[in-house]
Amino acid sequence: MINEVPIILFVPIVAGILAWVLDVKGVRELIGLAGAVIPVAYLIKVYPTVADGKSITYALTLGSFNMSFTLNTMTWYFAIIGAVLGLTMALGMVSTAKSGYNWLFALMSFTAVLGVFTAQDFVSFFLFWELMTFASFMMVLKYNRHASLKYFILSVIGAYAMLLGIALVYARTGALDFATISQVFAKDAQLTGLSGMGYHATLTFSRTDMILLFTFFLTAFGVKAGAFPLHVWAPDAYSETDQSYTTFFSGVLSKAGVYGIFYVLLMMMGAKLYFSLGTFHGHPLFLYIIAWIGAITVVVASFLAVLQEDLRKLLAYSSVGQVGYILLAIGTGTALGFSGALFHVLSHAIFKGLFWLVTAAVILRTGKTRFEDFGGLAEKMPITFAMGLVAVLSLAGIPPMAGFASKWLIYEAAIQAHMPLVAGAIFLGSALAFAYVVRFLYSLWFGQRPSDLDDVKEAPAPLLVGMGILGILNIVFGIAPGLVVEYINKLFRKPVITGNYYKMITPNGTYNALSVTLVLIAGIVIAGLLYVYGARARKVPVTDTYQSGNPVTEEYNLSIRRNFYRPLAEALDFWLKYSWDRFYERLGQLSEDFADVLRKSVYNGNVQSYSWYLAIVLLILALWGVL
Amino acid sequence: MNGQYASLLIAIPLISAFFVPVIKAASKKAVMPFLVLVTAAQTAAAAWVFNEVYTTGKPIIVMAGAWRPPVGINLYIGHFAALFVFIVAAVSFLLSIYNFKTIKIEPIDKYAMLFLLLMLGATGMIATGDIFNLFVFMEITSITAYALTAYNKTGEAAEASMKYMILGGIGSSFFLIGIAIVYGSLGTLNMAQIAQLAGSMNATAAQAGLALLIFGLAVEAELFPLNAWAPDAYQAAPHPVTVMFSAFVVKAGLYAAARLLYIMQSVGSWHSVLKLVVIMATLTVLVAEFSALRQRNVKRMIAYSSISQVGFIALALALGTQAGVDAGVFHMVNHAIVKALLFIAVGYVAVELGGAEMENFRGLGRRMPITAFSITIGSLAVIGIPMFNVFWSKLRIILATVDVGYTWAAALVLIASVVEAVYYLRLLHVIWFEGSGERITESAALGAIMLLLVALVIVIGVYPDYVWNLAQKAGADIFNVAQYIKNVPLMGVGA
Amino acid sequence: MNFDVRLVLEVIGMLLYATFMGFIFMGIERKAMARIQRRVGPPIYQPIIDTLKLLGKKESISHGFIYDFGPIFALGASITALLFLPLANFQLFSSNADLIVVAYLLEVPMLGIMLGAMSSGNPYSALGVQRGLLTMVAMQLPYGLAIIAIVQHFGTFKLGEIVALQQVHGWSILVPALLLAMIVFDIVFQAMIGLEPFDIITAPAEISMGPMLEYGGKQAAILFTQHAVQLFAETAFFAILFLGGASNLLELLIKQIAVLFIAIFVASIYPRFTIDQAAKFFWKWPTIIGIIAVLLTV
Amino acid sequence: MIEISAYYFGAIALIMIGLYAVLVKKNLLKMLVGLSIMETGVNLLLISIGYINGKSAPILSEGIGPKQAVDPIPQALVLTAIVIGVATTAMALSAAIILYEKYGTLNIEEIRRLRG
Amino acid sequence: MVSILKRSLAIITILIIGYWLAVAMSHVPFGQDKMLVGQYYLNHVKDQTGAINAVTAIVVNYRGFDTLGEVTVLFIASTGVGALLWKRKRERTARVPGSVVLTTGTRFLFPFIVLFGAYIFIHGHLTPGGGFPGGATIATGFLLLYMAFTVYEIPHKGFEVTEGLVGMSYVAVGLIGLLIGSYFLYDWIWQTWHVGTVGKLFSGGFIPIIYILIGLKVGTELSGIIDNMLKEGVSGND
Repeated sequence: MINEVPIILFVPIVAGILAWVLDVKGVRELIGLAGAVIPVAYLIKVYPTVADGKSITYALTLGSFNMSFTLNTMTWYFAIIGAVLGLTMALGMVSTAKSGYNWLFALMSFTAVLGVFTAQDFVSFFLFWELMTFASFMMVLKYNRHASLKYFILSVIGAYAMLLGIALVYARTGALDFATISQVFAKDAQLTGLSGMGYHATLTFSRTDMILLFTFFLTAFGVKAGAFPLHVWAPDAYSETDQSYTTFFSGVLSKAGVYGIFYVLLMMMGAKLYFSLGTFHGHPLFLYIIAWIGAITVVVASFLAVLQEDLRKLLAYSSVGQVGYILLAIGTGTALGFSGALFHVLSHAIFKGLFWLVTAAVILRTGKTRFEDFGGLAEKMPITFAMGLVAVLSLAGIPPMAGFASKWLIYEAAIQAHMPLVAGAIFLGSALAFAYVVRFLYSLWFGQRPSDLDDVKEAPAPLLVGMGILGILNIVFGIAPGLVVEYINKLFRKPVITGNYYKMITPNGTYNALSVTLVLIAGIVIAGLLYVYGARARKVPVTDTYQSGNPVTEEYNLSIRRNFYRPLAEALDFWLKYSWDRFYERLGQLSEDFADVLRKSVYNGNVQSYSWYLAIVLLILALWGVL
Repeated sequence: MNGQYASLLIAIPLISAFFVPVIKAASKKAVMPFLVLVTAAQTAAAAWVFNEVYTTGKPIIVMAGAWRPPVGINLYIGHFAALFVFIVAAVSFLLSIYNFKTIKIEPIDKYAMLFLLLMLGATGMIATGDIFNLFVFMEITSITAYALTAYNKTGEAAEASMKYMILGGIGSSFFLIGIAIVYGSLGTLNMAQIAQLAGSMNATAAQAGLALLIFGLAVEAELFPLNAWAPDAYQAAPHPVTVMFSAFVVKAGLYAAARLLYIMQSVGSWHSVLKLVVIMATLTVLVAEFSALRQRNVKRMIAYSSISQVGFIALALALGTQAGVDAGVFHMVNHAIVKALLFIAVGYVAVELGGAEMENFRGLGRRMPITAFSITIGSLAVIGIPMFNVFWSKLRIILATVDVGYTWAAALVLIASVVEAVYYLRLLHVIWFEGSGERITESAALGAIMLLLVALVIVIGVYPDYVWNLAQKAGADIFNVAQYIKNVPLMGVGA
Repeated sequence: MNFDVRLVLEVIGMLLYATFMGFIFMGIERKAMARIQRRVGPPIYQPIIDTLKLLGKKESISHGFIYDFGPIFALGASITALLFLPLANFQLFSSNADLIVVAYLLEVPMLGIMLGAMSSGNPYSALGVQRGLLTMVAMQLPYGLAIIAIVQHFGTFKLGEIVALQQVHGWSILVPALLLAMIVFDIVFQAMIGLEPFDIITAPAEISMGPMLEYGGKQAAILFTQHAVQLFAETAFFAILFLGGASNLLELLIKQIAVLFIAIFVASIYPRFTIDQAAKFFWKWPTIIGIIAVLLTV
Repeated sequence: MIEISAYYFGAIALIMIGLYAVLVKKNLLKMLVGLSIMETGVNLLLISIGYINGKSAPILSEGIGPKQAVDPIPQALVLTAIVIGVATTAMALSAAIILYEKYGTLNIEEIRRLRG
Repeated sequence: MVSILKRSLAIITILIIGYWLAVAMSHVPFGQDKMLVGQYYLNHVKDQTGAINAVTAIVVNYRGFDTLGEVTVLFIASTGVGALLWKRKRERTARVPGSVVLTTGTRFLFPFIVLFGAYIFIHGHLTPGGGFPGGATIATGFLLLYMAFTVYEIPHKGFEVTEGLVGMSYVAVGLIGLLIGSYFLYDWIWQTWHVGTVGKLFSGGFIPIIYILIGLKVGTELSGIIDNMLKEGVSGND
């Protein structure tokens, strides 16, 4: 039976393969774009169904594994985020992708992500998970071997950890589909709860099992989400690829990890984990761990983002940090926190997607990536700049933007959950976010323009369309966060956050986006009146500035392009000495050396040694037989 | 045709091998085409047998000389054997075409004979139902392998061959001791009857016998640390021979080991033996993958990878569960296809560019696109990327392994798999994104072969059900010993 | 939202009052500083005069749209922040936004100033921007902790409720934990209103007023106005959080001036930190005190 | 201590002597000789399994009925095993010839081009 | 030092392994009747195969597959040796001619050796021996020729073709069985027609035929191996 689900799932990859096989300029773009539009269209088409709480399922059997994919309230939410980002990615790639290769793997990861989001059993989940890793890896491999390998190794470690977890679940329950497994976990959780009260029951999963499972799955999802300390792949991988693709890569792929944590760790085995692992200061221990991982991720990644000298790296670290917010929100363990997390999934996707599209446009037009090479592009690419500004406002959490709405929820959730230090991390993180987006603004758009950027043109139309979509979404969801919140409430089947389209009311707080917007506009109008009242302004070039009386020539570089945040680095010099990245590199180096030693000493080429190996095995057999 | 015609599987290669000197006397050029013909015939016969076994669902018992087992030797062409005999034949057929391009060293007629006999040996090992006959076929296989390893007649080749011979010699001697113990205790050599009577053996003797049998086969099956010969032999052997080693020679050894393991399962210390094999298999995977990591010679690298995959298979087979055996068989099939693909492609590169050193692979994507593409698909499949066949079998193996409780083994082999991914991906980067060179015209026939295998990899990857069903049946064939005993028409001698 | 004439009038009145008082605060600041330094100092209304003068300038320069938009945006945002505070008996829009929103809104003007400063292309401005942001980064952690302590203590984010609770149970600073929070907040406050030892952002003698450097004429006037509004809002914020809010404007004004004087005294005692010193400082004592405060209120 | 027949003992001793040669001797040919000795030992072991006290060779000419003969199977097996041994040795020796040609030595520690 | 250590380690190792084997073998009692299938052979060998040498009957008839494999192994050895020692041009390099005694003796003995070999394999089903010993004996004859005469070479081509044809014949005999009796290696001579009387030369079904083939094959193959090993490549080649 063919329904919407397989179409949504498989159209992108088919389109990708077609685009790759044909590989004719013009045709492949059309096919690719079609492959990205169709899922969005179909997802919108099924919205009424899923909004009603019904679900659409597609099942198939592959390798005698029963696989099923479902679009329901939960999965649709993630799927639509993925699909919209995918669409904008495709729009971007029309301009930036130079070969069918990019289309193939970009669209392959599109399919894979949708597969991960809709899968209802561990096999298809794992399958698409691997496919997603692989496709994104191939996108990076083309640009940078080292980065891609780092990404792949960590991802594969994660995936294999997940595989172990899956195998463990399978070994205990004999099932691979989510429904059955959830039931088993739920029942087991009850029993565990009872046994805590002195009632003895045989448990399907022991405490050790749960610790193992938690570790396995957390590793798996943590890698993909880029959680500390498994984040080291992200900055390199996000930056070393087609930047249009990064829209999707950072906007959606990292959400797969979040989705996994949300779905598997929380919804599936949350109760069981809670009973098995116990609590810490009243918080379920496992959530507490997740929250702290999130908090540390936020802080570390944001600090590093501030200190970057490369545009892509900055955004990459920022992505890592933003995903930290989501983890942190999940870790609060309250419905409010989950809502915040889900909302932030959406808003991070749209503002970070927008950021990357802007970056793609800038890099496409200038061919540069380092801050020191940029400057004054606002005049040359005004629309792109405007979109960049929207993204900046949203990321920095300036009120009437989507980014603020979700962040606000996370603040409220974290503080209400009585996780003050974690909440403190958010404050720090958002200040840092402020700092790094300003860096983005200053270095790219303002200041003196290097002369070689004088003939830069505005971004190509498809990219602008893509940016436009995301920009509008940022504003719409910012002013009317209720649109999202209402949907999220459906997920919980109860109103977690009340209010209307414009107003969000949590138990202890309120935020009326519309009134803030209106007041802000009013304020700006008042200020504008003041401005208009004043005398006319005369436009002067950027270089015509106060320089303590020194005349400056055109060639003289007035912008601070390098080491903008040097003082911060100085303040942090103690901490910057340590780097997980270097730690992993060294670990990798060590294992390679180990491999060398092993290889050279085991396979030493002397057949007599080899005979000894045989003799030793015989000896072991003999000892075992005799003793 | 009645089932006894399955004996053609033995007869065809044998009579053809004997025919080669006659042909050579007539025309030396005819030898290679003759090889194609014979392997095609063998493939046809194997296909017929395969079809027969899988449609009737009953194994074919070939009774030589009309003697019913255990008096006579029987071939037991069950689901597994039918499947693998077909794979052996088909791979050989592809290789017989590959030979044209890769075998330039004289004497080609001898090569052709050995080639056929290697195929024969593997076929026999897989098909036989008699433990001593297994030894004979094992020796046919390994002696042919010794000869073929040294065929290039370079110092390296002779060295590799010599290592193989010494280790193989020790292994086969101890295997024979195992046979002696088993025969001395039971008075029969027929596997089905051994399975029937195994429980009655003296525990100590049975333990030693089983251990020695497995030890002997483990040398052939490349389990660490008995596999030290393997990388050398893989590297030094002519390219088609390497393909054969990896695609089915080692599989025959594995199968034999698994078969013996399971028919002896009523032996008291069976579980400890299984555990031992699991440990060895895990070590095999680990050591081989780490050894491959910094390898500069691609052929050797893939050889290590092949060994590690064999470790995977051995692990699965030694789990002692139906699921494990099924997964192992599935992996055998997949591995045969993938490694055939990889070795064919790498060998072709080595022939065209004068060696399998990593440097020669720089810019291969531009120089030999089809070959490079094949290597790419093969590598990705081995790593376990979804939509390629190995993914499914690896998944099955891990599920089965953890199911039995060997989580540590699963974890270790997965770590090794990470290492595997690293070196394959490095290779891919070298192929596609480094260096460049002028385009080389690729042979159409070889291109077709490689693309055929690529297609298989992808088809199985996308639709694994068919092969998985085959593997399940074949796995049941190995695992279900009671059925095995029932299938063999034992006459009531002594029992 | 229904059009509410009374609300509109309140808003307009409050804006005028706040702007005026803000200028006066600025004047007080200069005057008090001068007195402490044994100077005469300008009259208290001097800022108003300054601003009017700037506004009356015949010509001003512009470096582009963003250069002009920055100050406007900043002023707009300051006004917004102000209007969401419950100022004494005037609730204004405060029921529509809570503590977190206001805390954020109070930072938004910074972005406007930065935008304008950056687009001016003057390296001193850029340095000012950098310093401003780093100060913000540095102070945000203790600032956040102080706010968290408040929220945890009162169990609500709504400013109105916080004020109401203080009126019932006494001022925040009477609670030991919140006293600590207040200390932290007060340190941060120095940075918020840009006074020593954290006047790194403008640092007149070093980087010639930093972000404001390029501005003259009406843009400067707007920025002055913005500063006035911001000063008023921030002092009010302080009063609301820790000093029990106010039931009428006079009470509020007294508390605001008290806050202001504390700030002035602190500012006149301590010399300016360098930026990395500031960061290290903020991450040491205020943070530790803040952590103690939040842990006490959990 | 275990009871073990002298024939078995002899056979096992031969096998072990062969193994010792393989493990210790540096000369390739000596190792091959060791292998051969092992094979011989195994063959001896195999054939001694078939022996039955007081019975004669399994050639059923006059006076020897089915009850008077020893087990014929091990003998048949050994026949095969011997041939296989010969074949292995022949192969090994020709490989050794090549090795000597190419390396100029039969010292096993110098024949180590393939390693790692 | 290292050598002593290695030696002692080796000795300890083999002692332990040997002990283990001995323990295992001690459970396989020596000299006792452990026959299962063996007894069946002894009971039925005469009427089922027409041979009185049970070993031969087993080797050729009951376990014909083994023997086929065995022949193959030898064939492989000969082919393999041929392949490995192949040179484009090879010559015998013996310098010292055989003494008069040797040459004369060889000339005199060679026919008898061959004859004796032939006798052995023809009577395989009656007396100890058979194709393999017979063939080996014949090969000894050729070895003698090689030792006696510095220039002697076997007729390679003929030998190789014979080797092949004989092998094919063996398989063909098996295949005829498949056609006639519908079993591979079916003893169509004895089982279908019961040719000959037990205990006489003309008996034993296809055993004599196969042994003749094997004898020829082994003879030629071993001679071939001898030939290959004795010759060396002429310099300048490969």
